[in-house]
Amino acid sequence: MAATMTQKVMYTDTTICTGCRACMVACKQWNQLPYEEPEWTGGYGNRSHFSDKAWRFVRFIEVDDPRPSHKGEVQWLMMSDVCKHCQQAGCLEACPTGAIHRTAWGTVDIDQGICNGCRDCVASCPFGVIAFNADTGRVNKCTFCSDRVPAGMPTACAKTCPTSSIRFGDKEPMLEMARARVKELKAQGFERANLYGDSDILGGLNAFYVLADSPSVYGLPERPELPQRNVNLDSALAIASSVVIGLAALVSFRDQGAGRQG
Amino acid sequence: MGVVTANIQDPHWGMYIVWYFFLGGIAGGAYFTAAIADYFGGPRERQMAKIGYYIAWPLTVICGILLILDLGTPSRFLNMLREFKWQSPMSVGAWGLAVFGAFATVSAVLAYFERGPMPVLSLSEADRLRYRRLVGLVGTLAGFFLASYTGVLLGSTAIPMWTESRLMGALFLASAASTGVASIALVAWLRGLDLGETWNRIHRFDRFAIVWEAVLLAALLVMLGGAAEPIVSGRYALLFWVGLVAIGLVAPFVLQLRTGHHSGRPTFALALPALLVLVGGFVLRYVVIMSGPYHG
Amino acid sequence: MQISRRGFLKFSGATTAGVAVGSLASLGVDLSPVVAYARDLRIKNAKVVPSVCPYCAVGCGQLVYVEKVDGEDRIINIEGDPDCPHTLGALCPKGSATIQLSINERRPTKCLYRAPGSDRWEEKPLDWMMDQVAERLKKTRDQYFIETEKGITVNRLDAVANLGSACCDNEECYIQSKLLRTLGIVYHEHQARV
Amino acid sequence: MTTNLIDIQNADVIMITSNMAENHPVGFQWVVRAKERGAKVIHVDPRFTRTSALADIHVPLRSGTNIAFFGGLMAYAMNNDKIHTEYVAHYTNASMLIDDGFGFDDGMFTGYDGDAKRYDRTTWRYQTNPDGSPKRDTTLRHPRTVYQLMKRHYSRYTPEMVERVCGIPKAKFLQVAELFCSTGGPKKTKTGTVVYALNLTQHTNGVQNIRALAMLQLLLGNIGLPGGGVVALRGHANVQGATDLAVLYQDLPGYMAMPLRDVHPDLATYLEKETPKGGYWINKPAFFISLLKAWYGDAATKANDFGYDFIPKREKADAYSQQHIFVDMYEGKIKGFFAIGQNPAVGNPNATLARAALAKLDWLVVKDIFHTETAEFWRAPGVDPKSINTEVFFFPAAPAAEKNGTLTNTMRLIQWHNMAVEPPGDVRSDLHFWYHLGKRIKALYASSTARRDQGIKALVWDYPEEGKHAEPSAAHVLREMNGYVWAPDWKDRVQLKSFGECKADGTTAAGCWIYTGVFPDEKTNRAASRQIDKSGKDYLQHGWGFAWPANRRIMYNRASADLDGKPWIESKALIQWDPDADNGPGAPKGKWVGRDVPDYGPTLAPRAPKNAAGPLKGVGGNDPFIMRPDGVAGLFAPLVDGPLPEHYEPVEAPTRNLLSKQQINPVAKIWQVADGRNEIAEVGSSKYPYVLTTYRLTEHHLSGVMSRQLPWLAEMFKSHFAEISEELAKEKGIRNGDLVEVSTPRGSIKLRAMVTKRLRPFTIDGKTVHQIGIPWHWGYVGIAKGDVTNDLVASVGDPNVYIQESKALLCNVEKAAQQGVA
Repeated sequence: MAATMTQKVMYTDTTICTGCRACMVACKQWNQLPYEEPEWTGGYGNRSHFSDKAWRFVRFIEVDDPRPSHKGEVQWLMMSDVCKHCQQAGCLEACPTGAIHRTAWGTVDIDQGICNGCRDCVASCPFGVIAFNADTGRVNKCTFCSDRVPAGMPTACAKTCPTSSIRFGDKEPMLEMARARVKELKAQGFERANLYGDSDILGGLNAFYVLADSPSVYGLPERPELPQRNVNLDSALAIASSVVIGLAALVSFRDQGAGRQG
Repeated sequence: MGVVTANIQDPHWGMYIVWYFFLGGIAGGAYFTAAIADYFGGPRERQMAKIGYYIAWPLTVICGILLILDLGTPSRFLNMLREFKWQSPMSVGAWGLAVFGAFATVSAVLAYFERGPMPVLSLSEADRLRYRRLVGLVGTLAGFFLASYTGVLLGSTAIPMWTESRLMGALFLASAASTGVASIALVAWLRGLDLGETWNRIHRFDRFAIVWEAVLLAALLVMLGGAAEPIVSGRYALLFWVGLVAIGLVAPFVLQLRTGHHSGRPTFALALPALLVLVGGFVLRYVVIMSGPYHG
Repeated sequence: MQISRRGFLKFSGATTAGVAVGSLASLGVDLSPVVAYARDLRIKNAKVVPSVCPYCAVGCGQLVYVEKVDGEDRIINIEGDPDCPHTLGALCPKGSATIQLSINERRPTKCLYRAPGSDRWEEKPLDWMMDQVAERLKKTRDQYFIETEKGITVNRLDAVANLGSACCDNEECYIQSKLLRTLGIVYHEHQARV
Repeated sequence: MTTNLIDIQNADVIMITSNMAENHPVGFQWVVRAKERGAKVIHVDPRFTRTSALADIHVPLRSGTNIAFFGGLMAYAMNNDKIHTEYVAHYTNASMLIDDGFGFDDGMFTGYDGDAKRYDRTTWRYQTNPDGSPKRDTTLRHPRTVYQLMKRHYSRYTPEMVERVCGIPKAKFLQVAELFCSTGGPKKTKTGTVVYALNLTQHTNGVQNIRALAMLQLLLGNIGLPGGGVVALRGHANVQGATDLAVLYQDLPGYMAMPLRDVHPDLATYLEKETPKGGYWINKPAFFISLLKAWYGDAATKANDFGYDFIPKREKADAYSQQHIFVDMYEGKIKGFFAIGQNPAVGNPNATLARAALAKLDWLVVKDIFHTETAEFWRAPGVDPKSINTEVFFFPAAPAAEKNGTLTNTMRLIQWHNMAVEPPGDVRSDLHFWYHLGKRIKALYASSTARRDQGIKALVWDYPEEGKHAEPSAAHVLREMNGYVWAPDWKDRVQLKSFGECKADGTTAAGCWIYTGVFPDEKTNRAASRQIDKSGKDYLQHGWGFAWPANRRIMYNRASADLDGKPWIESKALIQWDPDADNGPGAPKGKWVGRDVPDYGPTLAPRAPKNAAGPLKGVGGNDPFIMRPDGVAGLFAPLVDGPLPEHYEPVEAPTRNLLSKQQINPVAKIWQVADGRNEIAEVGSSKYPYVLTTYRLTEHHLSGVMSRQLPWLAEMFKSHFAEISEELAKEKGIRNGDLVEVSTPRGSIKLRAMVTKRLRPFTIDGKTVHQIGIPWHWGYVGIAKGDVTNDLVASVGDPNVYIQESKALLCNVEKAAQQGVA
């Protein structure tokens, strides 16, 4: 069944998010995640980071209304943040065990039976999604409901979302919808409205967003890059350093008097 | 409230990892220094090389233990070896450590059975030396790897201070060389070995490594710019400037210059710079690992 | 870039930073490829019971998933009913948390009694509690009942008040109105206004 | 609500006055759908909320000035040719002529008795023709028409006045007025809907607030049309049902008055006084006697007034409401108290009074799913349990998933839920509690021969018991509410199919006539029906549940068609007259057809004269409001505080009333409570200079019993907080997260300051007025704990229904010692 599945995505239109946080609770409910002490964020949000017990959280951002027609008025942006299930996924590349893998429907999931808790993925996610779970010694993140999806069910968050701000479905039609929505928003005066997660970002995000304002306003990196892009250059420089040190050692320890022996 | 900042998760790499990075560097550095000296040096260097091999082998074991302690469950380390992923320094590193371990073991065994009867393999003493130097030469590559891959690993994360630093692997290698050779010096001093002329070679090499490390560190700070805030002016600044720059680089360099030419039995004046270099090497790993995920 | 085992073998012997590869298979490491990982749908054997969200008055259709655990029916999942025409399967955070009304370690499951002046609860059997309440109610009614005022039969009991609830079902509301009005109770309200 | 959540998507303009996105998030999806179809959304709220975030226009309005705003809109509609003239002239009482004696002067209507603090309403009536029918001028020109009176009345509500009173800039008001009134006009092409909740009701003019918005909707011709109507959003799962079933001091099930001693001494007088001369309520005797029959069965006979005296009679109208309960309890009048699924220690206005009152009881019974502040009042912070002699009985309650039953949602939709699992331990349903308590009471009185106990003996209490806990059958209770042909045994009871079958002769029994049809035969529970139409033909989904009355989804839907029975707007057709429809042999042709169950005589033709007899006596072919005696909607309606809504300031206000010299609603209820427990801040108080409004959050539920005890919800909002503008915070040296103390003359609470740009000061009559907002879910029991916001609220009430004024009061805020910040 899984092998024949098409690519599935979550499309979040933040401009119709009411910040109700049903997605957060539905995620906890379905995935049976326990209570976690919240933080005081100064606003309606109860956290500012993902955790092993919070695979989704809503960001609340109070800004000046980005529309010129609403100059001087306040606007309250809300965004339900989640694992982006990147096409080029830093976590997946980093994972030494193969626990982090790409599913048949294109998303990124962690096999808890294989994960060994090295946390390289934690450090390698440009969105700060993966979190270490001290109870299990492994890492957790949104699974894209990898148990529901193959059974033909939408993700728990998308299903519960009251306004359909979070939608679950096939990639292409969803992308079309999102692109059309950006056009609409621009026409409504949201000059910086954008689609975050088309193929220009990490090869495409399988959880992509329509934003009313620039990504950084929402705490998203404007141009995230695959951390492993550095491996080749860093390795080359390390090799160069090795050569320098090696030559230095050779020069330092070369047996000048006796010449080479044996 | 207002514009929120980008959030990157803390991998919670703690003291196990700091020690692993530090000791792994020493192991790699001691090994490749020893192997190069063993191959290209004269008979006097062989004694020094043996110390290097003897340091590398137990440290490799300790490194493995540290990694296992960090993972929590011993069997989980084996999961590292389910796959080999070229772009994952963690994966390559796990394999690399295993490979290095094999070299370190063989080299240590051949060093131990330099003379006299040898169990299992009936090799002549000359063959033993020849194989040891050949194995060491090839193993040098594994030593370079172990000494530097940890820096490449940091560079391939999303942590701003790490991901911006192209020279971390190169820097760690330089530090591994100086801490490796310093540890050899320290052991020689502890055991009161008369390395004769080799002391001067050690010093020459160490001074070079220190200079090279300082050059790379300076280049790194320039590259990082604002991202270096936590270490140059932030929470870890004191440790960085005093622990690494002053104690770990400047002081041993100056001390070594003042010591001048030396041969014969080691004195504390020889051991002190080595000790400081080791402190500096530890501080480097500590500061870099701790400050990366630290937010403001 | 993910390297398959086949690809990995091609790389054997190659190095960038100095790795020469020996065989680790001899160490007993299982190098077989990661098996396709699929989690079981935890509700696949559950019985589905239609329900209604007990929070606000939108009245979202819910599906309650029940499974036998240790021989007893247990709620294992509650989510929106996708057929429900005015909600289309959605639930708000409260509705999404409905299962914690049932499965919650803070939930009392015994009747509690607090004696006058006491600083603690005592657990009591249900029947005892019901008997006590019926007796108190009768005693207060018998003592304070007003049968007539100004020559008009009023059959009123002013000494007992009831705050019923907009959280109760219609049937519960109806029989409490029926019973309490017949007992003469006029202080009879729910939180329509608060 | 007159309409249906699904139908909101058909609106062209939506004016939300509640905080719908936060408090009814799932219903809000229909607003989002409407927006997607091009609708404009206006949000009127003192605060910028999560609803405002999705609105096209946010209109900040000072709390407690809704009538000034709606009055301004009505004036705008009337002065700018925005009223739907034909609708107004024929479907409302705008064309009726009012008694010459009626008048209005500087805030007061005629007939005010200052000593009694009440109105004599005799002049608030129509001029009548010799046959008793009201005089009418459908040109609306006669100066005594309701329309002309309204026009004069609201002429004072100019945009400038709205700006001064409400703090809404004139330009913004005009923008909103133009937008919303674009749904009206003589050639109406659009519809608009208005959403409200407790934002309008919790005021000393709460009822008039609702009247004002309904009047606006009538002027624009929006009632009864798709995308129109009034969307009333209720807070609890079953506020609608509990109200229908009259867990209310003033009613009996089905909206029939609870008898008053002096007005209704016997059945004949009750029926005479309570039954109007026209409209569908002329059938009240059938409904009322069917109710008595359902309650007292064979003991209800014509000879004993069908058991009329088994029901108590109220001493007076101004008594027994929730607020009366706690004032009277505090005075020691009440000895025993049931709090079944309610938590007044947190939820009641002036909650300190409520908790102090509980201490005066002999016994208290609490039944709830979790421990509540009410159950634990004897060990509340600062209370010495030894000093409290109240006996407390706590019964654990079952949530919906653990019992059978129905809930009636905000759109009158009755939905059945099944028992998914048996409740654990000694947990039982409330149905179990009341039923078994009733059984015990009946047993205790079984041998009584006293007259006063005969009702208890007569009480029909024969619900079959099911399962191991002897749970009474909820289905049988629902069957009784639906009604049946009276018979002593269940097996002989034939279910009624519609309330038209109710009889006044004692042959039928129906516990709640408006619910008739929900259980039309013993096998069919329409509340449990889960049929949906996927063809798109039945967008109102009549197969899902059962909406009272008669499964009608949009009320007053006759008004969606014009005087000839054709839709006013072709694209917004709901029901219309089909003149050729065949009604069977011998019957005249023609009937109402369309997408909903007609709220009308199904064959009552447009332009037909008023029926002289029959169940719709007094209703003619163009009288869409059949529950009204005259068949038309009442723009002019004599409530106890006036026939037209008039702006008065809240009891606690930062400013004098700018519209008249009458500062507050002259007949507002202000309780005198002993021990200084209901002090009121003076107008423009310097000690309490800020406006305070209270409200709810998405993530919590009312007094918090069903949310603060749930880990996942407690986690969402754990700390209690007050929203404070940046301007006020700066003035008071308060930083975000600081502990602050908010006080009113009734009490003070400590909580964290949430400094936000979403709250902004108002300019009222040229002066800056700060407002702070506090959600009220917190209490001292649960995972999320905090002080009780309702400790701040006064015991004052609307004179019609005694609802409290918790949306607009005065307070002070000060930075507190920064200890114990949660």
